[in-house]
Amino acid sequence: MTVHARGYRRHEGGTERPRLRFLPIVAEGYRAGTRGKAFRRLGLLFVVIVVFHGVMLYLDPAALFPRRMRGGLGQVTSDDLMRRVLAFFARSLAGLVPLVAMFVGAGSVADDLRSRALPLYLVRPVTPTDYWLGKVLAPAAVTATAYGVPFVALVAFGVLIRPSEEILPFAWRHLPSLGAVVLHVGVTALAYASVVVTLSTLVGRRIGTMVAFAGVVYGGEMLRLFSQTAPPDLAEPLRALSLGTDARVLLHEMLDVTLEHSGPQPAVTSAVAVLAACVLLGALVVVRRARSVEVTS
Amino acid sequence: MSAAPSVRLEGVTKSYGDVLAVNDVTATFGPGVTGLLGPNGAGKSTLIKLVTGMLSPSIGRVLLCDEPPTSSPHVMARVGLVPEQDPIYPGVSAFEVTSYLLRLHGLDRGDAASRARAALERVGLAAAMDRPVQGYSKGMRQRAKLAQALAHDPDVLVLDEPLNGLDPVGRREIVALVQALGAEGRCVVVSSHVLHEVEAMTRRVLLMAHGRVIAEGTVAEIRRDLSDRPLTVRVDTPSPREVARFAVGVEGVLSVDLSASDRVVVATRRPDDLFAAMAGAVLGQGLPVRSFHPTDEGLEAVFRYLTAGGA
Amino acid sequence: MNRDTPRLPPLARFGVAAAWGFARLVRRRKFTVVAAVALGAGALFGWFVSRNQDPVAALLELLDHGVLGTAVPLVALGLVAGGFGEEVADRTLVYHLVRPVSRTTLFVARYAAGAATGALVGAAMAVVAHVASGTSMGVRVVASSALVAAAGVATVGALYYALAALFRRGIVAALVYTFVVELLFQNMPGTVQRLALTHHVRSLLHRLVDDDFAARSDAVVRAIADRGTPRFDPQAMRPIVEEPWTTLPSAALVCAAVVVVSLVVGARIVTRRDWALKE
Amino acid sequence: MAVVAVSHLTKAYGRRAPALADVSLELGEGVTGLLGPNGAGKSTLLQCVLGLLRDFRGTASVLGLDARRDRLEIRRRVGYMPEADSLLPGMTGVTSVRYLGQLSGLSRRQALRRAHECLHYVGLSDALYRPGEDYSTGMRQRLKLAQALVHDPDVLFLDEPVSGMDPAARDEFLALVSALARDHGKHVVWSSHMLPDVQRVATAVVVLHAGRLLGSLRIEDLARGGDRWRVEAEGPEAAFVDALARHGLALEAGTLESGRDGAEQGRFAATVRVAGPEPLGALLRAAAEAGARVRSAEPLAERLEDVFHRLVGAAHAGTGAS
Repeated sequence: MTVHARGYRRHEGGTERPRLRFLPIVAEGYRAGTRGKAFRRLGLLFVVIVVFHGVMLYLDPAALFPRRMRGGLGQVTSDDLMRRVLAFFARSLAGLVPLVAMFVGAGSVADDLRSRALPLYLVRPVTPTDYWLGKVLAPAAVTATAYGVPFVALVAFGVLIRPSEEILPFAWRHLPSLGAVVLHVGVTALAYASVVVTLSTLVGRRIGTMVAFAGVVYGGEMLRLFSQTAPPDLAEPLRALSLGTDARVLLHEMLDVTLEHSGPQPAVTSAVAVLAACVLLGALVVVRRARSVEVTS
Repeated sequence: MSAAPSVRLEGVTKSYGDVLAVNDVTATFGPGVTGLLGPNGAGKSTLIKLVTGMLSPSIGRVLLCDEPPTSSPHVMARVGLVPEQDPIYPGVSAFEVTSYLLRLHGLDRGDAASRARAALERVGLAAAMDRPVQGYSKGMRQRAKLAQALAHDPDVLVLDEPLNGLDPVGRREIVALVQALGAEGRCVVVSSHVLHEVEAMTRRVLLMAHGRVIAEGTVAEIRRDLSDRPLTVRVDTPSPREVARFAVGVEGVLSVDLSASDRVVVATRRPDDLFAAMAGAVLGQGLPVRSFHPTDEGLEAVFRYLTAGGA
Repeated sequence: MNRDTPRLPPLARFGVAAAWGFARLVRRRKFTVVAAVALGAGALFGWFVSRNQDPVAALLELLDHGVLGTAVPLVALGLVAGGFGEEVADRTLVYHLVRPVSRTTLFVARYAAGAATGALVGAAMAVVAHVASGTSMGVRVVASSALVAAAGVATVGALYYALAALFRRGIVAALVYTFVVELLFQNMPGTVQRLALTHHVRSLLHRLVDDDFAARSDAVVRAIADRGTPRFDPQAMRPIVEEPWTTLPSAALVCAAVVVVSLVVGARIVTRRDWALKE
Repeated sequence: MAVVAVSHLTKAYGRRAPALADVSLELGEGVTGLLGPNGAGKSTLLQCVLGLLRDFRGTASVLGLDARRDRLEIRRRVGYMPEADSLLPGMTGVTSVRYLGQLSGLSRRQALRRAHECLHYVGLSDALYRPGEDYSTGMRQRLKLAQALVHDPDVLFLDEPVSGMDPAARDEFLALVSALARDHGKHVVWSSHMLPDVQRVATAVVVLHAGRLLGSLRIEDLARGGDRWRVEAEGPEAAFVDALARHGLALEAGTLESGRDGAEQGRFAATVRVAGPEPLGALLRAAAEAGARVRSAEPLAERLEDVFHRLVGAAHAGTGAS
């Protein structure tokens, strides 16, 4: 027979029964997030910053140390330098990282709500939890890429500027630093993404989410800076409300570094508690919203 | 009172950027209900925006009761619009919106409230008018939109898909309401895709395709003007061949379709002759005909003829 | 209906449109959140101030950086900026475009509603900060601070409002402007400060109340003396010159000019725009 | 086998009157119309059946799968087309269909293949790679159908599927869905307010009202009206009416439409009760006596719309009386 059926054809390929149903959501969100012009421009900016840090900081260690230590810079080992550069880099990018999460994540749930796309997900074998995971992990992954790739490049650069006979032992010694960087990047990205997605769900508009997110991040930072004047038992929780600082405290803890002029720092436990609370709150808000969606208008 | 309610378009062309949405339209909408029809993308929505002064024409002019709608805001007191989309103020009741919009016409609070209430009652929202609109069903929102369009007693009413989302009971009510509004002497322009409902509201239509007006008038007038289209008549019969033999002999018959076993479909250029001959044959020679019915006289058929094949 | 009205007087039915905008805004969750956060922050930081060694100097700092420098742009962003842009995005504007109201009136009325609401929040925040700080600076100072905060929201808000109404991504531009220009530039040394609108708003405050604060705190006296004189920053290891505050009349003029230009330009463009409302 | 079976289903939100009160029904194979005024409980029914609501009383199943226990499996075998203008923001037609296919469990490659196939099938071949936001209303409806079809479900729930479509597009769409049911074994639940469409496409309908099952019927049982005829004629109207009376043909009150189109002087239409062995002959004879020419004469089929209004009207009268 040479005339083939023209109309509808049934699907013979079968369906998988994937356990990780949120993965397509993450993949799609990641693709959308990294394809935009904004992401590429921001990426370029990050490259500039990495080059600046790599060249300036590794080559001019004096810039990194408090004045009182400068006389004895000879005692600073290359290992110390490496860790300090990494900690300093995290602080330099503190203002930019939330922007990535904001631009990528602000629309995630809000756009779905406005274009009434939520039912399209929920009438498929996708649970509210899958939806939440997908929607949070996508901006988290984009943020982690934007933040992590330059960061890891900086570690690599720090290793490569050692003489060739030192390089392997040096790299080996700094495997934990790399681990700390990766963990820090992951935690930062996840925390910001959770907050953005939570706000996106609550506010329901992309722009409103951006304003609210800027308020939360900036407000947290203000609270941290002003916490010095607060009574001691209140100061600690106030400090921990700055998400970026919380994530950096973890990094400092793992790298065993303290940076000067960073302002008041929260304790590790409260930092972890706040970060975890952000993620859990996000789960609660998004899952509840997805549960309550009416399938018909 | 100034001139009778009317909307006139004189050589109106509208383009956005390089997109030409309305192309040299000259048309008049007078008192009574007129259906504005056309396939998607025909330029109906743009025409509605031109008429209500949201857009100004690129070429030509629009006259709303003899005045361009963009000349001064007060012309707008004579227009009511039911927009196609479903814009709502969250957390606000239909009564609040309607009375606020009335106050934009310069009414004081008390007047606005009583007129708003009257309009909402007229569209059947008496019970729900104090509830927030976002909790309304789609049909109730449609009614709320209609109420705000009616409340200031406009001469010209432009309704874009007013039956969208209404349930069958609501459709009946709103169709009756639109008919009543037309009978009151207002100029009512109804855009819709659901032809049988347009047919229920009015016999007068304006058909658009590709930004141009391709026909206007009553359905029967338009059908008559389509004289190049033969009339198709379905004849139900137990013996199609016998009827076919008869039909072939009638003056003006172009074709006889015998593909079904219980009917023939006859296409003719001279329908009157066919009907007369058939009546004669049934009564005189006992031609076995159960029933007959022209299939392409209605709005649906006219619409199809005019919009098919690139119009 | 009154069909024989020849032409509408300018800004006719302004009150109706503005009152509606105001009532709508005050009833929204957005307002509750912004007002609660602003007042809460005012009270909290005011309380911190009261525990300071020199509460008077700390209060001035708080009013200057906290209320005017930070809260005012954020309140303006939250409450004033969206007024018109949201109606376009929600398509509720379509109901207004077919009413006998001029578009300029609508545009200005929506601004007035947002600005009034935001100004209320800003002023309340300033008063709360005063009260919580326990400094009892006197009615004149409290009133001046409240007035300046209100004027600040109205000024910054006008700019944001016009941006948001004119460009689809206007609020994003406003956001960037807030964080880059307002929050960064205003704390930099040199003329660059004057590019920040809040610099002029802060000038209003300083010109109005500095003397009262100086009368009660040496730290304020020193801060006033520092401004405009070159000094050496040991931290940065470089000399800096803080830009002097704008004089009261020119600061007021700058603020007024920003409001007027934003509204006039905005209204002109909005009136002439084709409201395709497709999107 | 029942495609959807529901028994003693009750679901109430808060303290309001229940959205569904003890509803038992079965939707069979082919295309079934699900009718009811707003607030009748149609959406609640769909949500219960899809397992989106689980706190209902009674049982619900699709293709024998329990709506509470096997809800994910049900959703794999059901395609749903929402009424709202749902769009995945920022995606082209192909991307959104492919993506939703993946969410239903297809692999990426299979989903992409299916997405193209389904979009071609619904007639969007020219718009595959355009953003969904640029689609017209009719195209969005087709896109939603493609999304519902991508994982090749056995059951399709279509909610107001042809609203906003122009007549030509609507005809095509009805033909597509009929073909899916007739040639490809899909079961379709068609929920709509547009009764003429339902009458054309469905084999049976179920009517809900105020949370209760009002009735169900098969379209083929909407038998031809028997002795009620619709007649359209040209000529002297009064004489025709007289002639009808003389021949014992009763003109139904209030159905005479004379000269509906101002220009058409002398053309009129009416509904007439015609008994006897030779109804057409009787009509034509009456017309011939009056000197009128009959243009159209056929027995009046009962319209779904009329049945619906009768059912709902009766229900209203019932509740009004009690």
